[in-house]
Amino acid sequence: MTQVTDSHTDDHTGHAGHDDHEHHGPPHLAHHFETPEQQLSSAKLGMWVFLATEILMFGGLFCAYSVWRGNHPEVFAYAHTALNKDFGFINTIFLITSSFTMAWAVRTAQLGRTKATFILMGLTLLGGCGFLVVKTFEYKAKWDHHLFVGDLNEHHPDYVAPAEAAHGEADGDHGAVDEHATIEQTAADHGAADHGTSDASVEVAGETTGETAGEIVGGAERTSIALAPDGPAGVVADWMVAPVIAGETADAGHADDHAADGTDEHGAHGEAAADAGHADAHGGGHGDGHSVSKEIVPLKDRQKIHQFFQIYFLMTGLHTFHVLVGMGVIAWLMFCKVPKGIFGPGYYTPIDLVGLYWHLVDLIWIFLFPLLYLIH
Amino acid sequence: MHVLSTLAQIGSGNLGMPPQASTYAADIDWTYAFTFWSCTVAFVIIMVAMIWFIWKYRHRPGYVQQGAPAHSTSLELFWSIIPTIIFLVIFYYGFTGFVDMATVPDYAYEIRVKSRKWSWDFVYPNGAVSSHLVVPKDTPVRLVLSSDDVIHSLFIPAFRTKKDVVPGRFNWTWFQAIANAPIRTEGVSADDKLLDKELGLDYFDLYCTEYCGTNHSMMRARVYVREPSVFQEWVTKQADILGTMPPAEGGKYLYTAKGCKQCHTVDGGAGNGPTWKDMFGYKQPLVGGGSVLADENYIRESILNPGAKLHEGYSNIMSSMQGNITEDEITAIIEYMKTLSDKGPKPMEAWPDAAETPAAAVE
Amino acid sequence: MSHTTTPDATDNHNGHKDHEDHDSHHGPHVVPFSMLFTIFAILIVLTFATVGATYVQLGDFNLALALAIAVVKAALVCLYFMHLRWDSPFNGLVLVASFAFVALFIGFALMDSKAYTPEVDAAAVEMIQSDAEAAGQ
Amino acid sequence: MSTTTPPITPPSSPHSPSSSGGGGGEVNYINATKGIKSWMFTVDHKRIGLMYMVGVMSAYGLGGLFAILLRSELWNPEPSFIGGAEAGTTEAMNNAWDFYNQAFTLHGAVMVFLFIIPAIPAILGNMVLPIMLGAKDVAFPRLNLLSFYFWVLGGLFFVWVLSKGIINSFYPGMIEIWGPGGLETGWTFYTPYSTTTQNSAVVAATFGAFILGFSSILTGLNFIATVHMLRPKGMGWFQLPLFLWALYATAIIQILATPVLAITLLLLIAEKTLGVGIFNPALGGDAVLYQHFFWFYSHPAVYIMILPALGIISEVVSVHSRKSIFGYKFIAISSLAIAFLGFLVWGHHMFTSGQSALTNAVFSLITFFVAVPSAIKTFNWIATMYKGDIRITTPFIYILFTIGLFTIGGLTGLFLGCLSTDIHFHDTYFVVAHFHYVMMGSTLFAFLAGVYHWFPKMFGKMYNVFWSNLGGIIAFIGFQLAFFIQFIAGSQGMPRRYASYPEHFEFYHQVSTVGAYTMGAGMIIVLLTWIVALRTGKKAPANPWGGNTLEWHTTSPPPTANFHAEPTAEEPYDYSGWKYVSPEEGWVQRTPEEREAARQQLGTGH
Repeated sequence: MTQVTDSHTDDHTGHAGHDDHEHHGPPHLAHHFETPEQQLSSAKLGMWVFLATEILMFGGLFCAYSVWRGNHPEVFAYAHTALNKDFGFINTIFLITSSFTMAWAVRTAQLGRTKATFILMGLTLLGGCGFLVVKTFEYKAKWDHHLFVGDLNEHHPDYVAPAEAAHGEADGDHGAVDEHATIEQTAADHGAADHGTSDASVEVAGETTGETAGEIVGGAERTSIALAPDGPAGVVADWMVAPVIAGETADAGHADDHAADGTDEHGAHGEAAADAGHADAHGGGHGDGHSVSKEIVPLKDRQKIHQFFQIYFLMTGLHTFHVLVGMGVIAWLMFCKVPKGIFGPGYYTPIDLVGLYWHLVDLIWIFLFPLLYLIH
Repeated sequence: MHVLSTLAQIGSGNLGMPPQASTYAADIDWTYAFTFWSCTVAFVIIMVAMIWFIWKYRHRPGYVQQGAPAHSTSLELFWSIIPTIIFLVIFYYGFTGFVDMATVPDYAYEIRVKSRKWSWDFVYPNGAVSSHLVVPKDTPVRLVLSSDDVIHSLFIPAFRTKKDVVPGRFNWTWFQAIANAPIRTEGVSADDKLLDKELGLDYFDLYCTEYCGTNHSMMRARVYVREPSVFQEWVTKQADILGTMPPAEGGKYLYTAKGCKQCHTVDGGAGNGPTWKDMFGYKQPLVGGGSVLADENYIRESILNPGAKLHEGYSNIMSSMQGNITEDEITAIIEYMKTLSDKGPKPMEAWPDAAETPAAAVE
Repeated sequence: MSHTTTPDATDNHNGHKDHEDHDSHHGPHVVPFSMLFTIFAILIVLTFATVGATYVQLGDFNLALALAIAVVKAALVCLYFMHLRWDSPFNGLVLVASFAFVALFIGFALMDSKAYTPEVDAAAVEMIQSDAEAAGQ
Repeated sequence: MSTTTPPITPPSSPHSPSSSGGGGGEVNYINATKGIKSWMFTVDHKRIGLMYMVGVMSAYGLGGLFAILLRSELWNPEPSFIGGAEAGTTEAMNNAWDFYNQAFTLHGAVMVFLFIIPAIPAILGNMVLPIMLGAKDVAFPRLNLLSFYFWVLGGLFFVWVLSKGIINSFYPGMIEIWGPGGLETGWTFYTPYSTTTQNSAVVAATFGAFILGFSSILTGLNFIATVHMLRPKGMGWFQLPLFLWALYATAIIQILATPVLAITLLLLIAEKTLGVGIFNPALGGDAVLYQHFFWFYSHPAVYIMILPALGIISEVVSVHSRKSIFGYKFIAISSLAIAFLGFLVWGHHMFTSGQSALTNAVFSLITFFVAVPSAIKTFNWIATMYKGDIRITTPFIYILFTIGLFTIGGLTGLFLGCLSTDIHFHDTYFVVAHFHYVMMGSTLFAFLAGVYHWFPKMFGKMYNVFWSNLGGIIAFIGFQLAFFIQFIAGSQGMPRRYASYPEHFEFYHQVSTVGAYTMGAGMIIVLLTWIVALRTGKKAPANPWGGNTLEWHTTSPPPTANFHAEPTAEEPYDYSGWKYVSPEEGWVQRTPEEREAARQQLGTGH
């Protein structure tokens, strides 16, 4: 509580608010409150309770994330490589900075420095814009590589309907990555490696990081998977190409090391080409998942990989939605309320509340960033 | 009659529970009875006290209210702790009973249960499949449950066993049957009479208890408990059930056994799926325009991949039979459909080659 | 009844507030700029740290470390940017409770899903097998 | 005990009708302003409560209609109510089954989301919570209004789903937006059924429920802030009326659980519209995870439904027994304990789902602990009656029914918390009976008791006691007929959600159906007594029952600002300050000397 007294001396707000209302309720004081303090405390309490609901709401997604990651850590470890760590990092900086300017804006509003408040809220908005721009690039990249949510991929201009694809590139797409280690004979029967010559291999070999390739084989070594008989190529290796974009160098040879103790089929190839074969198959399976035969296609690894992107898009999508809402409210306050000069030591509730909201958005990103981008 | 039998059942020492036909049923009933009597005593105490107080302290002329304490910590602790102890005892019995139900003996006989909207397949280790569950008496039986579409739940009241059948995973349950059901005299349907020839009318009910769509309430099966030797005989015969009859008749058998009956009629009536009457050999209109001749290929495709060429006027609700049906069974169904249509070739009289009878299809 | 309150009532209000579990402060608490900037700087440094930590192989501890850093960052944001340090303790309790209930939710769900994963995997394997059979036909 | 710290305005004396120059002329919140706009844009919590009452009771009528329809369908083992003459053909049977499935789904969804969750908090809570606190309004009046409009919007989605279902059954495929009409997934929307079924408007319904969630959240948020910030001088936490404790605990659940429902429904909508597969095994999802999500909200939601009812019982029992509630602190704390423990037991809905044995055991154990606070409350109510001066009024009669039904509902819950017996009872009529005893029996009857208790305060009118009591008694008998027999049917193994059932269950179902009709008749009488009372009821005194919570310190109905003069906090359950005068004047305040004498006579200190 010493802090409270500190602040009083520190910032000449003193008992201004008090004096103000003793005689007459200020215009912003609702009829059922007795003092502005009571009103501000109520508003803050209400806001905190609202923030609690937000946390619980995101909590559901974090729960889905945890369960899937807990069950399929290797899928997550692999899939996250499709995300650009740098983008995530830049966005974190954007949000922290805008959070800082927002906190600063609350301070200036409390002190009644209208112009500074205006500028600082503008900077906060800019931070939000920066975040959105980066997100747009990220989403665009995913979209280009068919790493989108569920059926939305079908709307992609390059999307090849599985039925058509089945005629065009019918052969060649058996086998893929799976973490289910149990059935070796399946691995032997459907060892995907023999299909490793699809066009995707070129790209992959050229660009995949060694680590990535290793991951794939690491996964494949533990099981394999077969596609439905009509498993078409669909969109070729789309989910596979994405890490390619993120990756810097090709060092597919590394795959060998990781695959050394794996099944011989996979190990024998020991090249990125082999992995590309898997990737290809995955792409096929992926497309297949959205075809008419959805029902008969059993659970497959590609679907679990897909889980990551579904969760990624739902989490970041909901978060981005919150950023947008926050930006809307900030812009409204900044352009419609702040210039009127109504905020000062006696009344700054809206700025304070939107600040709390904005910080919460930041706070959620602080958890999203390591959980989505920095998986090991 | 119902009233009497109902009252008799409630009045019996069983407290309204079904007959005890599995090893752990008695234990569960004991827990049930313990809880029941504890609750009854508590309920009577509460109600008697309440009514007595209301009577004794009701407002009336001449009644003068006396003061009474507004709280008594010791009294409140008393009625907090006593229920807690009783609850913990109930929990303990429930828990130990559950542990028995969750611990399957190693040597249990394993039956696969495959379910879909809206039928059950019970697959025995020798490959025999039936739509009703037949189990050997006094033998632990482990049911491994899987679903092709949505969540179902297998419930056998007489065994006190229940487990959800969740798609995308295996659930299991087990029981050891100790008694068979009495022979039914009431409520025997026409279907029952057909089945009676095969298995008899002494069966327990098996229900699906997780809501699964239109015909959820018809997703029932019968449970027969048989002496192990009789069971062995039955399961051996069942493995080659198709071989014992001509293809078309086998198809008719499968029509019921595979649950086709739930959606497809054979008399031209409407159903969730197109009727089989006059289907074979006719052009069938398709969703999205066009038509297709209902020949062997089309029917085979529609069984294995129902959504591929969807019949006009129906939605894609059928689950693929992929993995749940053999080629011979498909053939038998096609032959049966031929008998229902006035077009197309005559059905086969007999299986073409002895070596290709369904027995060969059994692994 | 008018919305103006008598001075009596106001005093009274302040008086009774003392026994409330939230403390009312008599004016806004303004966080000094230097403090805000310091927190900002720490947050930036921690962001670099969390990225840097991913280049060190610590096995399972990578996740723990990343989460620990995130918790520290979140705590700093809450305490200083969101003024929780000077705010009513009940607001802090609301925040902590919401995190606690999320943890509870995730904890139970994880405890359960970990246990039934083998059944899920077994089913997946069977489906792959039956698929393979179908492909072989 | 609760003499206020600083002396301020004297306690407002109840407004006696004679002194104010008669009934109609008085300005109160109902007649303060006129016109439809003055209601639509009102921020007065009492008016919002009344608007909720109209809406929620309509929803109850709708849900009740479905209940009657589905009970009618169950009269015969084979559905014949809809199939009619052509019963027996596959088409007729499919129609009948689909009809039944839609009826029970809409019955459940409408009753849960539109009626029982908002019933007590949104109607009675809105009505009396601020008055009990001596406040002029809730903390955020505009959010309160917004919450009502969210409720309306959410309700409209259900009406849409419903009307689409009706229209589509006559003109199939006429409205194709968001899938066909009707809803046939069960109110639980279990995946993968809900995500794969093509004949129901899952998206519209879940979106409606999603919006209703916001309504619930805003109400809870408002109550928490109001209880925290707007308590009057002299009212510490332990002078809070127990109804407010219950509402406060409820609000905590609403705040912490409802967002999880929101995200669950959002994910469900995403699965349905975008083809996401987090819960759908065909796409690699996990159907059991959905159940965790769903029950993390929906089990605590059970306590959103029942806790306010328990609060009403505490109020009514104490007031009409003329005796301070026994063990105030135990009851208050037990509300919070139920709210907290209620979050830890959701897994008991999943004992047979393939949840792991360890999780089952943990959830079962905690389930038994959550029963303890409920038991404490029950014993405390009985002890409150001990040495009371019990007036067997209409609210009190309803409360006796409530206690009886709650006791049965609570005790049968033990069978379901107990692992081994739950395996047998799960998803049978035993469960149906159990939750109807708790939800419908306890919550509905407590709600009715609350309405009868506060009716004079809300409308300033008295109702006909004879018909009100008769309606309650008929509804109670009907209820027992309808549901007690379902315990037996359930233990025999009758599964729930069955449109056709084996013949040997026919007797139980017919008794149950008779009961449902009886209860429906009782409820119609109850509603009629309300309407008649509104039109021709005698003017109610300010304090017809002699209650001492603050709402009885103002006029009936209260003015827009709730009080004519600022009230002082009173010990809520000390009745020594009131004496009964006449039915017209009700109870009036004693002078300090008379009060002292009354205390002396009672012989104990409060």
